[in-house]
Amino acid sequence: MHVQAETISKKFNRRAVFRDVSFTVEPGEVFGITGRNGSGKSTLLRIVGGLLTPSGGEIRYRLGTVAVAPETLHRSIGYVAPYLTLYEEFSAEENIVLYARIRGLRHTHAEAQALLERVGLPVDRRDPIRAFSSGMKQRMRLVFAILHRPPLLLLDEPISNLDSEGKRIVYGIVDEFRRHGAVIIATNDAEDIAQCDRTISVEAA
Amino acid sequence: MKKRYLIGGGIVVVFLIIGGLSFLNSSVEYATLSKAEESGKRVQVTGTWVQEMSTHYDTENNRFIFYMRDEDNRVAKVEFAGAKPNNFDLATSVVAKGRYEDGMFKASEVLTKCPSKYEGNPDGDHPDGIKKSSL
Amino acid sequence: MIRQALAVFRKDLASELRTRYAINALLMFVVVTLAVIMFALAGETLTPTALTGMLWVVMFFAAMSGLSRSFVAEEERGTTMTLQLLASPTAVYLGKLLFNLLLVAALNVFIVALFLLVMDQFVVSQFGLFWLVMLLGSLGIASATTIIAAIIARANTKGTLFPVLSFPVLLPLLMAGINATKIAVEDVRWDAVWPDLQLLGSYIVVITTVSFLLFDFVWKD
Amino acid sequence: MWWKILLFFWIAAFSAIGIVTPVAGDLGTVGMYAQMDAAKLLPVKFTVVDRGRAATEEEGGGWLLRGRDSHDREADFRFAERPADLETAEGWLVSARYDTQFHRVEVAEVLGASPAFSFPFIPGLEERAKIIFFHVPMAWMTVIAFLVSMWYGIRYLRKKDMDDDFRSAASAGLGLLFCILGTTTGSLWAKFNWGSFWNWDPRETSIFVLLLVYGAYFALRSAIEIEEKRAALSAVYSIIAAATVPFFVFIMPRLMPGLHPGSADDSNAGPVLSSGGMDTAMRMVLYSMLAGFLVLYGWLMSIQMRLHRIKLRRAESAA
Repeated sequence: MHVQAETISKKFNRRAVFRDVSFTVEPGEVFGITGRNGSGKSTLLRIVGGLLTPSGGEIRYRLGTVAVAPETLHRSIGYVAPYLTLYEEFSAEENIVLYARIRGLRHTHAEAQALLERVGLPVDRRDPIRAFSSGMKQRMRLVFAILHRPPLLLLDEPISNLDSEGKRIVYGIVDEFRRHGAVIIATNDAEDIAQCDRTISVEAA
Repeated sequence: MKKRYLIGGGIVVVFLIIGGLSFLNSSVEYATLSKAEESGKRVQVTGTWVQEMSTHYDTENNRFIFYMRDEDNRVAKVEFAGAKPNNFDLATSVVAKGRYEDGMFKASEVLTKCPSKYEGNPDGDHPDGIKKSSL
Repeated sequence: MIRQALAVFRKDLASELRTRYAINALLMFVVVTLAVIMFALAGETLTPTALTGMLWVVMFFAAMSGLSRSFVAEEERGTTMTLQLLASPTAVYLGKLLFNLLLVAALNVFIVALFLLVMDQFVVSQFGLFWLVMLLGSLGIASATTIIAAIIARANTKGTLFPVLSFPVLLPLLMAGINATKIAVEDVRWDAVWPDLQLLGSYIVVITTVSFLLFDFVWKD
Repeated sequence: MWWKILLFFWIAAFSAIGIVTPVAGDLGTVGMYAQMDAAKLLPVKFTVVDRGRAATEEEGGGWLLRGRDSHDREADFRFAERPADLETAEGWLVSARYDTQFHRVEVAEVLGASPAFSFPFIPGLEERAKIIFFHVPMAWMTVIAFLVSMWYGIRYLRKKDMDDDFRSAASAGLGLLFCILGTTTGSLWAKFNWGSFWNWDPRETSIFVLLLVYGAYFALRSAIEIEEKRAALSAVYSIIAAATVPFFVFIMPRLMPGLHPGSADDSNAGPVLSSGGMDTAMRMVLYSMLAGFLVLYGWLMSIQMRLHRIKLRRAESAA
């Protein structure tokens, strides 16, 4: 996935969060967004993910030579963030079935089990996600993001709440999806930054 | 994207018109005197005042009595709990609200509808003393 | 697209069946409202037409207390973003519309059944027409309230705002629906109901099309 | 600057003309009332045909002269005494009634000599007919402001310019003001002319729905804190409302019987739209008032915009 952001700015209640941010992410790249707390890292990531409309500027997405329309963008994006809440009344496998069905993918029990194993979650847990610990919820968010094998992975502080094993899983996924498409990480963590090929710093305007 | 809004807008306009046309076919139901008598409910009857029959104001009970003709041409005595309404003599039609009881329509409210023509009175019957001038 | 919408619908249905936020409260709401009406009317004989008006009042307020649930629940649980990442706005809108339609239809069937059961004076002369009007009414209520629920889910005072915003938009539907139901109840001429059915039909098409076109602006920040 | 002064004088002058211009009947009205309510005194305007003579004792004394009304009808008028400016006046506006015994018009009071300009006397409406100069423009502005608000809402959704959202809200605010004014004037008038403050006449229903829509619009705006979100959602709501409101505003009041002019049981389409049915002088004043209100609305909108810009600049310099 090729992402080109041109002079992006965002205002809330006429107060600028950031102004004129431009960058390009090439396929095969891990791109880092850094910045102080409140500088608008998450806001920028949401804009890249098509969840927020920028106040100014434009982002273009390209898969190979084909431009991706905003209406179908959600199919090409995997998103992990601490503020992402999953359907907590359902169990882990029910959530997977749900995502696959809404995305129009075929799914099997074995595939779901494999995914859960991959992120290190117990595969036979029947209880709802509500009962999960924060680290387990973070692992479940990884499942949510990689289920449809998106060409663009957006990670907002991906290792928060995770133990060392969890971190290893995250970096494994980053490595895999770099080959598969592109990864953008919004973070201030040194370990995360070490994974990135390039970084950009967002400063409050 | 643009096409989507054009098509949608077109559908909306067409169906707004279809919906609007439905009013043309609707026969809005008035309660008539017969219906009022039959049901005994509080209803709203539209009709005209029968000028040929006497009107009467009962000062003691504060009742105004007149006769009205409804849409089915039925005439009934109307007893209005109040003084003679404003512009009663001039109303093109009257709306009486109340119920049919004891062989008459007992109205708690009488509304008078006035002519909507905002111009003078050019013609009509003139008393003998008024003559068209022979210019 | 349709399959995704159905998946969103199934998700809402499964979620509702599991948590039973709306269903239990709504059933109790209907029972309580009917109890209040019966209590207030104890001994009074009411005509079927007056009861028709009351039936629509119950239907309106039941819809007002339940139909904002589908969107408000996503907002309250914080899953709006999850759903935005999962499905296109069109699929979300259609799925929620379908869910609201099922909810309001089930609710209306329940209300009517209770009404027929406890109100002796409520006698329907033309059941075919009556159910047709109920179906159209449910369709109209569902399509108008779905977009308004999506709007108010983003506001601060969700609960009180819903009926305030819905009432003016629903008024044409209520007027035509009440009128048509009265005709079905009273058994006057069949053809007298045509204008009302025409109005109900065009209302449903207009409001659904407008909602469909505008949902993107409501759903995406 | 000049146009604001002009606007002020325009509205003031036509309000004054609307209020001050006497309502005067003709011989047709006097004759009509003679059969219904013989005691009622009506304003009548006529021109002098014959300056007449002193009436004899049998004729009741006073002065008798012959007058002609605007429809070329003639009758005898009896003044209680010889009118003061008998020699100079070309006609009179008098308060009079028709005497069916002597077949002449009995003048009770002289209201003015040589009257130039008057509105027709409309039986049943009389002086109350003048509400049309104020009430109708207010009702029009209510609808126009709503449509403008929706228009800027659509523009906001297309261009995401916060100024468009402000224009939309400002227009809705003015619309709400005109809506309240129109409803109050109409309701007060209805009490005196129709007999009750509110009767769910189709037109009354339509303005009630508009009032609800405006109320809901502002309730929604006050409940959303993020400006961009507020702009988008209130724009969407005004479009949805606009899709349902035409039933009430444009269609129902014309096709259903009601008390307002232009209803289904009326012979014409109401005073503003139909070509006939309204006196030329009244029509001129009404159209002038409509134009004046329209410009007034535009001016108020531009004041709101300027105020908005000043507030923005102050907020910026404070930050």
